[in-house]
Amino acid sequence: MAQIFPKWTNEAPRRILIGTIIILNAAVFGVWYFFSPEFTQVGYAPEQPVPFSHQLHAGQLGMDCQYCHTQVAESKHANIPATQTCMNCHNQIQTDSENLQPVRDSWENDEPIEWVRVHMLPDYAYFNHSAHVNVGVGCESCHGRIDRMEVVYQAEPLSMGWCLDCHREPEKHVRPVDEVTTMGYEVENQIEMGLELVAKQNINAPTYCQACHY
Amino acid sequence: MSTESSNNEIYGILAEVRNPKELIDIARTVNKNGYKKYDTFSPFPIHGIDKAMSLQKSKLGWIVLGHGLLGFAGALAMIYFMMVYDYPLNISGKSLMNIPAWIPVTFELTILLSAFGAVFGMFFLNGLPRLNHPLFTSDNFKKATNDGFFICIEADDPQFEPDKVRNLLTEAGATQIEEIRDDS
Amino acid sequence: MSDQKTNDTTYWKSLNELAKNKEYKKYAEREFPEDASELTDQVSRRSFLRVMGASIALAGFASCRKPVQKIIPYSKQPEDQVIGIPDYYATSMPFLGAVTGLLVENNEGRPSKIEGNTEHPASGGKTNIYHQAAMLGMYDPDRSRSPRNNGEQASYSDFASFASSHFEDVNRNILFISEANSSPTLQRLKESTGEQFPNSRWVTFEPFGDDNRLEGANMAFGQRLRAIPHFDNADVIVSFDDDFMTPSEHANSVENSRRLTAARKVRSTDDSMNRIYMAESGFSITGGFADHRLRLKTSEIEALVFALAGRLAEDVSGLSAFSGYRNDLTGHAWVETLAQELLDNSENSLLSAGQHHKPSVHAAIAAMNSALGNIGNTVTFHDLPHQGNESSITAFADAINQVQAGNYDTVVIIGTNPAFTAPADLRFSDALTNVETKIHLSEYVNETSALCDWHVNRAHFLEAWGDGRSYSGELSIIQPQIQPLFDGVSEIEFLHTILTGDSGSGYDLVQETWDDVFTGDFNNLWEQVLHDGIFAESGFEETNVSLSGNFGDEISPLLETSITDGIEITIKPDPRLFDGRFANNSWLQELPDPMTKITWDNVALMSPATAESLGLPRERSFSSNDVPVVRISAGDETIEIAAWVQPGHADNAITLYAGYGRENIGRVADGVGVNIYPLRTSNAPYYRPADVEATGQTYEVACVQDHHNLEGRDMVRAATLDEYRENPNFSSYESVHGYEVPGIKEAELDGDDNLAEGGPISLFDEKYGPDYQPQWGMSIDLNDCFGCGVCTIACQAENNIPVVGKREVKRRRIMHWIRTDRYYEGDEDNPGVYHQPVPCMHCELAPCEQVCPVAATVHSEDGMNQMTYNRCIGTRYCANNCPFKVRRFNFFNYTKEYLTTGDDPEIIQMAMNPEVTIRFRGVMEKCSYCVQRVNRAKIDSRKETGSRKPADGTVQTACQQACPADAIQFGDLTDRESVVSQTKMNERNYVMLEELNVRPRTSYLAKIHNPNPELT
Amino acid sequence: MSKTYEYVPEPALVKGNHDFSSINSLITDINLRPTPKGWYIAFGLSNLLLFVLLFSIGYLIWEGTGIWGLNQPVGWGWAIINFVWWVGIGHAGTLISAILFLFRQDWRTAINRFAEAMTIFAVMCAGIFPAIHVGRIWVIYWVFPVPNSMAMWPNFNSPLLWDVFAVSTYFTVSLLFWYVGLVPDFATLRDRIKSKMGKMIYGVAALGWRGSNRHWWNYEKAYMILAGLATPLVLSVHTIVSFDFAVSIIPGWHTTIFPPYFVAGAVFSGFAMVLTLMIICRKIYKLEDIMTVDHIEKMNLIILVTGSMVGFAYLMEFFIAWYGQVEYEKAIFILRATGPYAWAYWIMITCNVLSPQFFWSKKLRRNVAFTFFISIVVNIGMWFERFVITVTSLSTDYLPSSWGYFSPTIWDVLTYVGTFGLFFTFFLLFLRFMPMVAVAEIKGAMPQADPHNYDPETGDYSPQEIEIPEPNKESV
Repeated sequence: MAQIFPKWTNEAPRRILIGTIIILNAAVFGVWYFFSPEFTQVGYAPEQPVPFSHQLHAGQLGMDCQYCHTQVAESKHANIPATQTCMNCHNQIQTDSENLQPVRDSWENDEPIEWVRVHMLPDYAYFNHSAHVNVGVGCESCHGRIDRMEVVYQAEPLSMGWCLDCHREPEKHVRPVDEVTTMGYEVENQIEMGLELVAKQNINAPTYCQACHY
Repeated sequence: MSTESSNNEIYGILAEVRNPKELIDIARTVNKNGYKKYDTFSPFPIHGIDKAMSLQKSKLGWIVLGHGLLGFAGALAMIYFMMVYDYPLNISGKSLMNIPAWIPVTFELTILLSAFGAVFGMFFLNGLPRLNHPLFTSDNFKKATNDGFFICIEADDPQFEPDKVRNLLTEAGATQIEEIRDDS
Repeated sequence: MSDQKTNDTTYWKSLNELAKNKEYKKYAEREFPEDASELTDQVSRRSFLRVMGASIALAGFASCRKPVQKIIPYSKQPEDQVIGIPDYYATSMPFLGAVTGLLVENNEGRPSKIEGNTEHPASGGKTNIYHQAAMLGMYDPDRSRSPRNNGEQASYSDFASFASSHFEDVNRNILFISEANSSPTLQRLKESTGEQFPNSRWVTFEPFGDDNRLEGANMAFGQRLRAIPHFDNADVIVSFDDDFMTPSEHANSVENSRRLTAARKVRSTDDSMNRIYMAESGFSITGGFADHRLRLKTSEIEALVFALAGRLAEDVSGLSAFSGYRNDLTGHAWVETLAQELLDNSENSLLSAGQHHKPSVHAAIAAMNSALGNIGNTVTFHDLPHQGNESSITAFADAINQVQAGNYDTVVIIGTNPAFTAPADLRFSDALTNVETKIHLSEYVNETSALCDWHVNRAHFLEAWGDGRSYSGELSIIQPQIQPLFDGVSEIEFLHTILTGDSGSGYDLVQETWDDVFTGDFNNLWEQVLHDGIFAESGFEETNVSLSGNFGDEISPLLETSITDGIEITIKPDPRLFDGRFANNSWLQELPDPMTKITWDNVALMSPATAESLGLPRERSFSSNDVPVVRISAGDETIEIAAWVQPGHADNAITLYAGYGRENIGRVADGVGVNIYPLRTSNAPYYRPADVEATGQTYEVACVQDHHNLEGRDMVRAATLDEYRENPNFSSYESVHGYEVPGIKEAELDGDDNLAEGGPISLFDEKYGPDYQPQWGMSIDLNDCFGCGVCTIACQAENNIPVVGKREVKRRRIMHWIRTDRYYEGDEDNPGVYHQPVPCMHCELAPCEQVCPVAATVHSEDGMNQMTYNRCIGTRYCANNCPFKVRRFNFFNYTKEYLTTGDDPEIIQMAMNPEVTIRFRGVMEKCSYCVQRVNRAKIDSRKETGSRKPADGTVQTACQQACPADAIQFGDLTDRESVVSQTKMNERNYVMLEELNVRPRTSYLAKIHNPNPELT
Repeated sequence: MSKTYEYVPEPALVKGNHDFSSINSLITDINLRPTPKGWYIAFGLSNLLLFVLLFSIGYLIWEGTGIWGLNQPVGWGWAIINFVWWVGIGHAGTLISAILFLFRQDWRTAINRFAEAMTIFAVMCAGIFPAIHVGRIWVIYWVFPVPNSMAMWPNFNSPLLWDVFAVSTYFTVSLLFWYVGLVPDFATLRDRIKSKMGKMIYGVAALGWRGSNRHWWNYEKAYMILAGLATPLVLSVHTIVSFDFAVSIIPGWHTTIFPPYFVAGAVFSGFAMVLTLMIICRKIYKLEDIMTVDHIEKMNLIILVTGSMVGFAYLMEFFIAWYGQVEYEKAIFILRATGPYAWAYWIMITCNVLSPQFFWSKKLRRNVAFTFFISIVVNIGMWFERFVITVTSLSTDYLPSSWGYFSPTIWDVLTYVGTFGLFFTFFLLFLRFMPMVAVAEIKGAMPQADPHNYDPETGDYSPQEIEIPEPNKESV
């Protein structure tokens, strides 16, 4: 009787096994990396109707975040400023800039500017800005170095796991309340200071579902 | 049965016997003669052939035990990590270390890994899958899965000398003695 | 508005679109002209700015992939508005000639939830189902979107120009038909019409109005006066078919319920209770709430009233008209008992009769109240400045006969829908053919609109300026919460157009009226009124009354009562749809009827004995939705309707609810139920004899409760007041069962212990929340709950609960998070009834949690059983394992179906609460203790005080806030002083299914009856 | 007193005059012969039903679980009933392979392959239901402990999660067990089939098996260990399935008798299903020599025993409900027998408790046609048992206000019927392409396989006489 299978097939099972292991690992890693918000979300930088530069305003000019996002400490939303806010300055400076044409149009026609939302949470996730900025969660912690962004992009994954990183160990991230809008805030003894702040401000970041989902 | 193709290395000498009893007898003879590299083939396992061939106790039990322990410890560690360490949640007010509730999953994973150990360990010990084997060159060998009983003394055996082997097998009552060549 | 092309933008698709809509903006700017003071006036500016607001918070559906989302900020930021923080504005809802003060929650310019106005006497912070459902009524996409001329779309300016030419001739014979309305502005304009058109007549028509009450007062005292009951002052209340706690039966039901239950609050054995007697034909919620209930046919009740009057005449003066009077019911046990009870409690008793009873009955009641000295204490009489003599079915019938005779060339119908609701014998539709010009103002293109040359679309009260008077007369303001969605006009703007030919601004019209009302600085007072919603101290003056001289002569011929043996039908407005005006409101359609628990239908209610006599089964099959159909004939008219056995209904009587069987109104109302108006005549609009027979057909009814008996179980615990005084712990497990809860460890409620501690021993070391968190709990007092169902609607409005429709309700898939269980107890023919609201119990050891394979429902630190929709995979195991069956599953994509049907689903979407996730198909949901309110309060409290425990009373659940009986309490159990803690420490406190040791956080206070020992 | 004992020899396992080769042909020729026409017809019908299943599932996923008759108190309906029913049926195979193997019941060799195949396919049918009955099937992977960006894990307190592990483990282990048994038989087919393609396919499936006794040595060890593992596994699976009910607090569900009661019921229904299929196959494929009436009788005895156990469990439920004096528990049992679902309850009692009692009669239990009839009746009864447990308990639980009746829709029925399509499609493929009797095992159980049955001198086959021991006259 002739052999049904050639000799090389004896090596096949081992090769298939090794190959499968490699492919499986690659698949796991691929899903892990490419499907995670870290890959899909971070870096989202849509084009805005007005090429507003945070780098210029918040960075170079050093404007405080709350100059424009006025209601962040009161409301769940960090409001996008009204055209009015832009015009406070821009009726005097850069009045001819082409980039600012939509702003002037909006002001004159009383038509709002349609900004494109960068940081999107799903509707079932409730986030309240005021609850965070009032206990010392810096703007930077979630939005990144806004002062260095020519075009605003999403700096953090905003995934649930990422939220929990801070909710589980707030001491690694909190800062004094008057430093919330500071960009590039760094202290050497973060943990020590963090623990102090957590105790002082009675921070107990919840990790139960209904803190955010309802 | 052909003995040509001498350019190929000889694998061993295959001989057939009539029934299980003869297989045991011939195996015992071969074993007594000091051969180590030989094997018997039958369509079903034969009671008592392990003694005739002086087979060692299978190591499979240890493999299964190892897998079982891995499944048991792994399951407990996994559940502990998920339910207690990583994301402790208040579920029905029960304590986080709600061990009675962990039993079923721990049990199932222990069984599952043990079964994997048993099946894949067996294949591993048997060197299977191996689709190509010199014995498959023999037409007669097909009967090994039907009603044929065979013994093969391999050329790797230090005592292997084709003529001596042939004589031994013939004396022991085997028929259909043939030389198996590795037809690479 | 008049310069606007109608078909351009009769409505808009979304807030964004509206905000960008230039037409709209021009209009808005024009409405508030270049008057600086006007613009700084925040209230008037508000309605404009609100709709211009940011729309980022508009709740969408479950997360999709990566759609580009837009943020639309303001171009000019309104002052004092913080996006994401709702605003509350006062307004009032007009209904049946009275208004109830409300407070409306606005989120970025769209009203999203209605609450009661605590400042308003008719509300006291409480609401009824109509108030709660008004929100959906406003966002109803089926409302009329433009005026129509002979069925063709037209614009309001077309109408205005027609009106200016048509009404130029002031000598026209005009008939105005309006619904009951207490608005001083309307009254002012009504008077103007009389002056401007000398040949005009104005009648007020309500199919189920209180004209008999007024006529009764007229008969007794010679004046059409409104009797206002003060239930809190009465120790004994005797109601003859007066279902004064049901909103469809009494314009002031909220205040009535509030006052009545306030006098029944029992906190300790020293407290006393009032005692309620009810004689009625149907089984109403007031009847269910009464301590004694007698079932009699409607015509027998009349006899009972007279018999009682005859009996009382023996002992008190002032009833000479009845002295010596006897009839068939004189010997009834109730007559003597009631007489004794009333005589013992004279001055502190209160008699009343249902508004469907004849004037003579009301006159007799008034006479008895007067003779017993109750007037001035438990009941007061008031003259209504806005109520003319032309507000009755009789007046309306007379007017229609005139129309029939061709005496009018123009008929203007304001709001009301007589083509549907007018008594059948008037042949209203035929009559209208004798009129040249017919104009109709209504919210829907309805039966009457179809007969009219002009239909004008009416603005919802939440969209328009207006005013009104509460039942007791307090002047109240109606202010718009949003610009009219479909450019509708209010009745005052409409009348203004008829009077002047111009489109007027309701705002100006109202201010003009109130200018006369105010005596001080207008602007200050106006702002005060807008803020409070009410002008304080403006109630009706009490009228001193005395029996008119000829009362005896007037009433004696009416005392002849003829009680027939045959079946008598009683026609009542539907408890949910009223006369049909709320028929397109799906919240109301799907609210189970308080007694029958039927949704989406009307049925012929009859007693088991009556059903048996008709050859129908006494009980309905548990395994089928089919019920038999009967044919009811009265006069020349016949209807076929499903028969429903209502235990406790009077024998040989059938109750029918009007308001169903509408066609071409809207997607909700069409084809639901049977129209019973054909059985009404102007002589006998409320009850009459009828022939009834079974048809042999069956009809599927969607009832949400299939079993009505407690089966001896202890879900509801009750005792009489005496029993309670004897054994205050009557509701404990031990008292009910005769032994302790298996394995119980005594609760030790001393000083510092957590309330939640104690209870049965468990194998597990149960967890409680950490100290820094509040521990939420709820308590429901069954002694207060009378089953109205407002909690269900309030919850539905607050929590974005979808409507599922009749087919799904039939399959028992209703979504309500809080339901009211109704159990009958005792004699099947004359049972007692219990109502038990059941929300999620938020068990500390919740059985639902442990069975979820993906941990989608777990416990929060503040003691709530959380349902995380976005984690749920929908195994339904939790619902199975819930012993209280409070979990609701989205078997289909109910919310999506509900929010995306029709051409412009965005409109209903705007009714959604932006703080609550819209649930999608395949997930479980249930009562969350209004966690969005709780969390908001916690965040606020955290910001303001640093504590996570909001002060007691700052968090109210939607059901609690709406409940007119104050039956529901909610709060922090770690606060020993909180109302809910105090309530739970009451000895009547118990939890359902205590032996399961699930430790519900929602507990009940046992019910207490106060029966008359004579009658038990 | 004295008693005499009669020694009854075990009947021969294989009837007829068979040697290894003829047995080999008898079984494997079925696979090697050209496909009979009847097979195509049966396969076509099964495929049609399979299509019904796929369509029903497709429509279900498109529309939502609302297409079934589920409602507010009855959150689990036919899906869970079918799941439990099919899993129960899926117990026979492993039971026969593992437990009977451990008890050295050699008669199992005639039916074990067959029963194991049935187990695999029944578990496949069962496994469909928990997956499709969820509201959001697209996130069902959340029940597996996969790391994710939500940082969430499944809940190991939930019986449903235990189910996930139990059923998937059971399926995997059964599949491995079955495959291990098949390897030598694949080798047989590889060596007998003529076509090149067939050689390749069976060759790969046989993994190069060559009957080496060194291999058999490990193989037998592995088989023994697997049997040892599968025995507690098979008991655990239905135990855990019963936990779905027993761990809850619903009256009628919350009872400790469920694990043994469910396992007994599973064996009961599994054996009935094996009998149903076996009686058809032995007839069609003329395997009466291997699947003898003795086999049928033995299986009927097991059916009688397990059926009576189930009946005893029904009685105990009532007894405990009375003895425990829990009012809800009492009520649910009274309602079962007299309430709106009494019809289902009495079908269950008739089919499960009464019908097997006929097997007290030796004549009836050796009657093939009657056995066939009873085997079907038993499976109907067992379906109703799950119906009664699942639906009646939910339908009338604690709060009378929430009581509600359950009525199935056409989609409930079609999905259930469709699973037979899946089952028979696979089963027919199995019959066509795999040896339906374990060839190697049955050879090993033949007297010819015993080396003692050969003449020590000539080496010829000469079966030993059975020695009949002297009856012991003294002892009791």
